[in-house]
Amino acid sequence: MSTWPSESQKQRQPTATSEARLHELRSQAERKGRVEHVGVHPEGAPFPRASVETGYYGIPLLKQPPWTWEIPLYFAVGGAAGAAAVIAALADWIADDDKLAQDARWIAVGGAALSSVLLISDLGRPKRFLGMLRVFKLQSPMSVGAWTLTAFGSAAGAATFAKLLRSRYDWLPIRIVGEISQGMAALLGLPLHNYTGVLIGASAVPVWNKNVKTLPVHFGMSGLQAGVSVLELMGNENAALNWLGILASAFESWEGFNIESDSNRVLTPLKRGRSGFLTRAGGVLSGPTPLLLRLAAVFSKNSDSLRKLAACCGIAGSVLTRYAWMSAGRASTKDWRLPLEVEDKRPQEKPLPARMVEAVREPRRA
Amino acid sequence: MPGLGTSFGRGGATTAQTDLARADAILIMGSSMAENHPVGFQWVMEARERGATLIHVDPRFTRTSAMADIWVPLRPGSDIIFLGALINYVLTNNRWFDEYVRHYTNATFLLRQDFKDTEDLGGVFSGWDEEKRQYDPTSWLYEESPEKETRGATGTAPTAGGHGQRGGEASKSNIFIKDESMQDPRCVFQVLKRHFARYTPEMVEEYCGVAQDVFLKAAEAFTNASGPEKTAAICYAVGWTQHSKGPQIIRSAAILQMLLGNIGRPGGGILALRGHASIQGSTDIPTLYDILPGYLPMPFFDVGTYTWDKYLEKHTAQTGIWASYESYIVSLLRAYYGDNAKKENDWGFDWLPRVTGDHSQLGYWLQMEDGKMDGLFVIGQNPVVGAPNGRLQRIALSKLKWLVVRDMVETETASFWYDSPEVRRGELDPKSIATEVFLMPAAGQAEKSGMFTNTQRLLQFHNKAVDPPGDARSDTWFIYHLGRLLKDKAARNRSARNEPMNALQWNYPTEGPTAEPKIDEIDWEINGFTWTDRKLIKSYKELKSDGSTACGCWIYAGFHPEPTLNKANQREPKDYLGHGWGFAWPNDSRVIYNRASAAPDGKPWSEKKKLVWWDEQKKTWTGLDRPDFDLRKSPDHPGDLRNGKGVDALPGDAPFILHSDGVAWLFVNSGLKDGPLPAHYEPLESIISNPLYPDHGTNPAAQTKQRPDNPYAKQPNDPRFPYVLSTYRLTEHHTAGGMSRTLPHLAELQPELFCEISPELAGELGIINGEWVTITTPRGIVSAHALVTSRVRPVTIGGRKIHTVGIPYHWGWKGMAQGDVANDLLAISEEPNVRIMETKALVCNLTRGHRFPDGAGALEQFQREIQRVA
Amino acid sequence: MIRELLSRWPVIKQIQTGADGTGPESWSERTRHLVPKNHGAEVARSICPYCGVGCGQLIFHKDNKLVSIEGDPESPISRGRLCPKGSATYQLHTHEGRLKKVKYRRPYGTRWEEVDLDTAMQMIADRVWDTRERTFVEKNDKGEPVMHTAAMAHLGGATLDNEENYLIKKLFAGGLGMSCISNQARI
Amino acid sequence: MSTFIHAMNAPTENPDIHSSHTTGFFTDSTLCIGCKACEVACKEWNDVPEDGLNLSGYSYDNTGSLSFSTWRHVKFVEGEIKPGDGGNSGNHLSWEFSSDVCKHCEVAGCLEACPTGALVRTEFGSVFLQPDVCNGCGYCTVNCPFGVVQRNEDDGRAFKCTFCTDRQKVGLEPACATACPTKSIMFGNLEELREHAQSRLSDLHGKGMKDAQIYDPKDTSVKGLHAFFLVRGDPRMYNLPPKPEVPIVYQKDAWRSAVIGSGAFLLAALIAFTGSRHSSRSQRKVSARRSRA
Repeated sequence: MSTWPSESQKQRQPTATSEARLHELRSQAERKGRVEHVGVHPEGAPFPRASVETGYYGIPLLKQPPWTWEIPLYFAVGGAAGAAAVIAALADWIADDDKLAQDARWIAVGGAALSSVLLISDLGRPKRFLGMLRVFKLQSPMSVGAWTLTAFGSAAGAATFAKLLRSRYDWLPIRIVGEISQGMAALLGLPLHNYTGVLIGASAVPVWNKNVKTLPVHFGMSGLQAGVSVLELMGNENAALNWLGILASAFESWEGFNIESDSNRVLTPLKRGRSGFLTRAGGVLSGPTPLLLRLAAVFSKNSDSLRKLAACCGIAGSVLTRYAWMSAGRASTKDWRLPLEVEDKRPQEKPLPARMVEAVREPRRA
Repeated sequence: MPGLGTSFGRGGATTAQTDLARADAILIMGSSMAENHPVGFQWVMEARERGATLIHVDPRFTRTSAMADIWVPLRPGSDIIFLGALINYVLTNNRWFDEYVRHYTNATFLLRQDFKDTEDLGGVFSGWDEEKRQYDPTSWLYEESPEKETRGATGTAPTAGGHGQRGGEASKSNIFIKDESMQDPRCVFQVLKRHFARYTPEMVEEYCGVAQDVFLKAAEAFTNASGPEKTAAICYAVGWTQHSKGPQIIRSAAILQMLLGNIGRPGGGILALRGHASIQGSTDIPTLYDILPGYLPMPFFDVGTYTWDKYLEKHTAQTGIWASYESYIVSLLRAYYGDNAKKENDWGFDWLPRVTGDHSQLGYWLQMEDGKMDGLFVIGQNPVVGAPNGRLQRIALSKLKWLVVRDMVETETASFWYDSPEVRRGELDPKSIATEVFLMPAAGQAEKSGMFTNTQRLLQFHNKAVDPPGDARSDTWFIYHLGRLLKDKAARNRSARNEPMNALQWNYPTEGPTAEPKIDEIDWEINGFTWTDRKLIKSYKELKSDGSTACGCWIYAGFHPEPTLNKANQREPKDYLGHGWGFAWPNDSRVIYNRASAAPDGKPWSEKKKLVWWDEQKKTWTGLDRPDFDLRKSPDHPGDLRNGKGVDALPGDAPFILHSDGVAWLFVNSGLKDGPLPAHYEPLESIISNPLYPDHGTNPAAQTKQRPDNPYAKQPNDPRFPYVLSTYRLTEHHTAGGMSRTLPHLAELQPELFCEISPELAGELGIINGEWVTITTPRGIVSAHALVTSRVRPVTIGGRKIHTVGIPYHWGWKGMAQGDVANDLLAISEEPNVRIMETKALVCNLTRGHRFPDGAGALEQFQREIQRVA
Repeated sequence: MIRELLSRWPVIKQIQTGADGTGPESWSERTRHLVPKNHGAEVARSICPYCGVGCGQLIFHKDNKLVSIEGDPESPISRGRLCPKGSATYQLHTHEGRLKKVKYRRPYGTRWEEVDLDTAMQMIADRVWDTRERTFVEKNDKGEPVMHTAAMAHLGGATLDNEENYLIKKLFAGGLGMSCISNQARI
Repeated sequence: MSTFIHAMNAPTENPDIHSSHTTGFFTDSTLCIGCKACEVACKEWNDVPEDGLNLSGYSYDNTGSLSFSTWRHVKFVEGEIKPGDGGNSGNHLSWEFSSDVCKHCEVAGCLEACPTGALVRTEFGSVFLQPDVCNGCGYCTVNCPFGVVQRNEDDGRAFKCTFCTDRQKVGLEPACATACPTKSIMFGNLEELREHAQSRLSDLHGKGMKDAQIYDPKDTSVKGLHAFFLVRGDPRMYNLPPKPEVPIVYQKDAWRSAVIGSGAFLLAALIAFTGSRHSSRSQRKVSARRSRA
C-alpha cells in the first residue's frame, strides 16, 4: 500500500479561490434556499458512462501485442538472414562471387542463430522454443515461421559447414550435401524473409491487418535491404547488391508514400505519436534516402562510399521500421474506437483524470 | 425486533425467502436486497420473472433498483411519511382486506377515553412526560383492560431494552371491548384513519421529494397485488432499522400489511433481512444485555422485575403462549444452574445479574470513554470501524485495563493502540496507553461445527471440515476453557458473590487433542431435556415450571428431538418451503401466523393462495406448511379470553397466538417506548424541520447521548452541514471488512473508500469524478474518492434542492482494501426501543480535496475543521 | 522409448490423421486426464458464514486441508448459488493474513509479543477474575440484589454459532454476572 | 446430492468431439444483478491471482476488462435514471450489468494461431488453453478479436477462461455458472441455450424491452460464439465489437503478398546476378591484374 496521503492527494488541497466560490454558493443556498447557477461545469463531464459514443468507458477492447524488444529485432534479423540465403545461393551459382556467397552464408547462418536467441529470450526458456515444434499448423503463421526458421537454420548451417569442409576435403558427398542444403536454405529463405509480414498482418490488430496486402512484401523488402546492406558493409561491391538495394528502397519509398496518402484513421498510429515518428524515420531511412544514394552510386565515381552510406541507412531503416510497426500495433490496440467502429470525435472530448484511466487500463500486476 | 414483535408477537421475519417467489408484488424499502443478499434475491427475481411487480424505494438507484419495475427515490429519513401515505391510500380508497382486518387485527377494539393522538397533541401521544422524556402507556390500553400491578408496570423504563418486548406487558390485554361496525370513533380503525389522514400524496411530494404520480404508481401496484387472490411482500433491512425511529418504520409496514391482509399468507409477509450469518440467532440466543435466550427479559431494576414474583407477574400473560412463561424461565435456570436451581431459591433467579442502567453497547461504550470500565471482550466484531463515532470508539478502548479480541485476522480494533488515525494524528500515544491487548486467533466456520440461524428463523448446522490452523480455536473452546479456569478460581472461595459461578453447570465433555467441547452436548442443552432421565424434549409444550425440565432456549425446543437427530443438520428438502432442510423456529413453520392464510372458517382465502387449512374430515389443520397453530383447534372454537388460560383460551380464528388477544396489532397498547402508532419525526440531524409536528422535530423518546465527544449539528438546518449523509454497504464487502478486506479476491473488487454524489452536486462544487473529496460532520472528517453518478439525485423539498452524499462504510486502515473509516462521521445515538444508532440520515458538509494530513498540527486542524462555519 | 516419445508427438499424429493441430491430437496427457481439484475429496456440508441468507456450502477437504468451497445445490434457500463473499469462503480460511498465534500487547507496549495459548488463557482468566473481584456489586443501598459487574463487557455474536452465543451468555451473565453484553444485532 | 458427489468422483473419459456434446454459456444481462460472484467463484476455483487494487471511477467496475488474471468480468453500464422507473422497465436503459467471458468462438482466432497446440478444441467444443503446453509466444493475444487472452508477464504464459474443462469432465457446471445467484449465467447444451435465448428474447420484446438483443455474431468469420450474450441497447456499450473477424481471414491476402514479394525478389536477384556476372568477372580480372602488378 502506498503511503497515506500520497503526493497526488496532497496536490488536491483546495485553493483560496475554490474556497471562496464554495462560500459564495453556500451563502446563496442559505439565503435563497437554492443554488441558482451551477458553480462550474465540472471537468471530465459528461460523467463516465458507457455509451455508443464513449464505448465502454473508453477501455480498449483488444489486448496489446505483448512482445518486447527482441521480437522486432528478430523480424529484422530473420528477414536479413532469409534474404542473405537467397543471395548466397545465387551469388554462388550464377554470379560465381565466392566472397559474396560466403559472406551471405555466414549472415544466413548467423542470422538464424541470432533469431533463435532472440526468440528464446522472448519466451524465457530454451525449452519453450521446442514447444513450437510440437505441432505443425499451416493456418498459423507463427507455426509456419517457427518450422521455417528451424529448417532454414539447419539448411544454412549445413551449407556453411559443407563449404568449410570442402575447403579441406573436396569430396563429392560433401559437395552434394553442400549444394542441396544451400538450395534448401535459399528456398526457405524466401518465406523466412517475409513471413513476419504475414505474422502480424493476419492478426486482430487493426493497423496491421489493414495493411495485410503489403506488409509481407514490405517486410520482405526491408529484410532484403538489410541483407544487402550488411553484405555491402562487409566489403562486397557486387553491383547486383546495389540493384537489389535499389529495388528494396524503391518499394519502401512507394510503401511510405502509400501510407502517407491514405487518410484512413486506422493508419493514424503510423503517422502520429511515437509510433508515427518511428514509422516516418524508418521510412525515410529505408526508402528515399538509400534509393537516392544508390542511384547516385550507379553513376558516381565515388560509388563505394555512397553505397556504404546507403547501406547504413538501410540497416537502420529496416530495424526502425520493425520497431515502428510494433509500436503502431500497440497504439492501434489502445484505440477502443476501431474494433467498435465508433467515429472519432476526439477533439471535443476531454480526457479523464489520468489516474483513473491508468487504474483500469493497466492493472497492477499481482 | 419490537416493530414486528409488538405487531405480531414474534420478533422475526414472518416469511421465508423462498416464499417471495409466490408474491404478486414485492416492496423493497430500507434495503438493497440485490446488493446485500444477492442469493436470497434470486427468489425476488423469480417472482419478477413470473410477473410480480418489484418496487424499490431508496434514495439511491442501487443494484436492486436496477432490477425493479418501479424505483422511488425519497429523501433519507422520510420513510414514515411515505409508508403513512400508503396506509392512508389504503384507508381512503377502500383497499383494505375487510374480513382479514376485522377478524385478525385489533381494528375493532375500543381504546380508552383518555387516549390522545399525536394529531391532537401536536406530536406526542398521551402519557408523555416532558421532564423524564418518556411515555406512560396507561392511556394507550384497550378500554377495560386491567393494568398490571407491578412497579413501573405502566412505564417502559428508559434503560429497559426492546428485544424482549412483545407487546402488552402493561396490561391484561385479553380483556377488551369490540365495535364490530368499526364506526366508533374510539375504535382502533377510526383512530388509525384519523392518525394517517395528513399523510397524503401531496405530503409525499412535498417532504419525501417523490412526485405524486410516482407515488401513486407504486401505491397502485402494491395495493392491487393484495387481496384474497393476491399477496404482496415487504423486504427491509437496516435501511429502516438504523434510524432514530426504526421500529416505528417497521410498524408502519406492519400496519400496511395487516390492512392488506398479507401476513401469514403465501407470497406475503414482512421479511427482515439480516446482515450476518447468525444475527437472528444472536437475538434468539442473545449476546445482549436485556434478554435471556428465547426473548425472556433480564431482571430490570426500574421496571421492578428484580424479584422473582414481580418478574413472573410482569411477564406472564393470562392467555396465549406467554401464559407458560414460568416453565420457560425455570427450564432455562435449570439449564444454567442444574441441581443448584431449586424451588426454594427461586431456581437461582437471584444469581442473574440485574440491569441497572444502559448496559447496551453504545451505553457502556460511553462508560468506557469515561474511564469507568476495566475490560472488554470483542468476539467476531470490529467496532472501531463498524460502530458510530469511530474516534470515540477508539479513544475509549485506550482507557481499558484489558481487551480481548478474537478474530481470524488482526482487525483495527486489535490494533487501535499503534496505528489508528488517533495515533497518527498524535491524539493517542502507544507509550501512554495502559490497555493490555490479547489478540486470539479464531477458527472459521469450516473449522468448527455449530449452527447459524438465518434471516428467516431457520436453524442450519454447519459441519466441521478441517482443524483450525495453529493456535486458532473455536469460540466454544475459548468460552468453555475460560469458564473452566474461572470456575476453579470461584471454587476457592465459596462466598455469596461467587455463588452463581459455583452454581453454574459447566461440565461439557470435550474431544480431540485440543479438548474441543462436544457440540452435541451443548445442542442438547439448548433443545432441552427432562431433568431426571435426560430425555430430549420434542416441543416447548413439554416444558414444565416445576424444575423437571431443562431448556437453554425454549423457542428452539424440538430442533434436536433425538440424540442422533439434529433437525438443524437435516439436508433433505421436500417442498418449496424447504421442510426437511434445517429447522425453523417455531415448530418448523416456515411462514409464521399461517393460520391467517385461511379465512376465519378455516378454508383458504383462495385456491391460488392456500397455505394451511382446516381439514373437516380429519379434524385437523393441514397444508403446505407446518401450521403455526394448535392442530386440533377447530376454526369455530369459541375460546375463553376472559377466563381461560394459555393458548387454549384463544378462539379458533386467532392466528397470532403470542398475543393474549390472539390478533395482530394495528395499535400497540404497550411495549413500545415511542408511541402506539408510527408518527413521522425528522432524523436527529436534519436539513428541514418536521412538517407534521413543528414542536417535536425529532423522535421525542430517542436519546442523543450528546456530549462534547459526541456532538451534533444544530437542529434543524445547520448551515455548516448542508447535505444529507447516508451510509450503506456493498455486495463486495462484509460489514466492517474483517472478513472481506483481507481477501485479495474481494478487496480488488472494491479496493478503496468512495462516496457517491450526484452530477448536480459535483457541478456545484466543481468536483471531477474520481477526485478526492472530504466529508465533515461534527464528529469526524473523512476523505474519499468521489464517484459522480446520476444514480444519486437531489430531491427538491420546499423548493430547495437537497443533496445526498452516500458513503459505504467497509473500509479501515488495515487489510488490502483501505480507506478512511466512514463511521467516524456518525453520532452515537439511541433509538429508544432497541438502542440502535442513526446511520441512514444525518447531515454533513462536503468539500473538494483531501484535507486531513497526518503528523504535526493534524489534531488542531482536525478540531478547527470540525468547528469551522462556512 | 523413442517410439513412445514419437507417438506422443502431436506432429506424428497429425501426419497419421491429417488433423490440423487444434483437436485431440494436441491434447496433452494432463488435459486428457484432467480432473477437478476436489476429485476424491471428502465433503462437509456447511453454511455460508457471511450474511443472513444462509446459503448452503459444500466444503471439500483432503488430508485435513481445504480443497475448495462451493454452493450446496440441495439447499432450498440458495440452490447451490453463492454471492462474491460466499464464493470467497475458501480464501477466507486460507489467505495469508490469517492469525495463527496469540498476539499480546503489554501495557504501554509498542509492539506485539507472542504468547502461547495456555499462558494467554491463564492471563485472561486472571484479568477477568481480578476485575470481577474488585467491581462486583451484590446488593444496592436498599439491600436489593444486584449481583452484577458493569466494569467489563462483551461485544460480538452475530457471526458466531448459536452454541457459542449460548455459552457466552451463560458464562458471562449467568456465571460472572456481567450485565454489559451486546452484539451487532439490535433489532 | 448423492448424484452430485458421485459426479465428483466419476472416472474421466475423453469422448471425441461431437457437436451434440457442445456446451455453452448464455449470459443474460437482464437477469444480472452485478454482484460479481462469477468473478470471485472463477478466481477461487481456478486459483487466479488478484489483479490490482485500483479504484476506477467507472461505476462499480474496478476490474476493467478480461485479462490473464480475470476470466470473468462484470461490466457496469450506466444510463439514464428516471424516478418511477426501475431497471426492469422497458422505456430506457438505467443501469445494466453484464458478465463478460471468453467467447469460445466457433472459429477461434487464438486457437488457429497457437503454434504449439497449447490451445485446443475440447470435447465440449470449447477452446482450452493447456497451461502445461503453452510456451508464452503471445501470438494468441494479437489474434483474439475480443481481447480476451493475455500473457502473464511474470509467468510468461498466456491465460484465459478454461470453461472449467476440469469440472465439465465430471459433469459439473463451470464455477461461474454454479455460483451465479440469479442464473444470469446459464450453462448447458449450446443448441438448447440458443433456442432458450430466442424465446427469452421474444419474451423481453413482449414486455416492452425492444432494445434487447442477442449478441452472437454468426454472420462474421467468427461464425458464432459458444459463450453468447443477451444485452439491452447497443452491444458496443458493453465493448462487444459489431463485426469481429477471425484473423485467418486475412491470411489469403497475406500469403499472396508474401509469394509475390518472394517472386519479385527472386526474379530481381536472378536478373541482377546474371547481369553482374560479366561485370564481376571483369572486375575480378582487374583485381587479378592489380595483384600481379
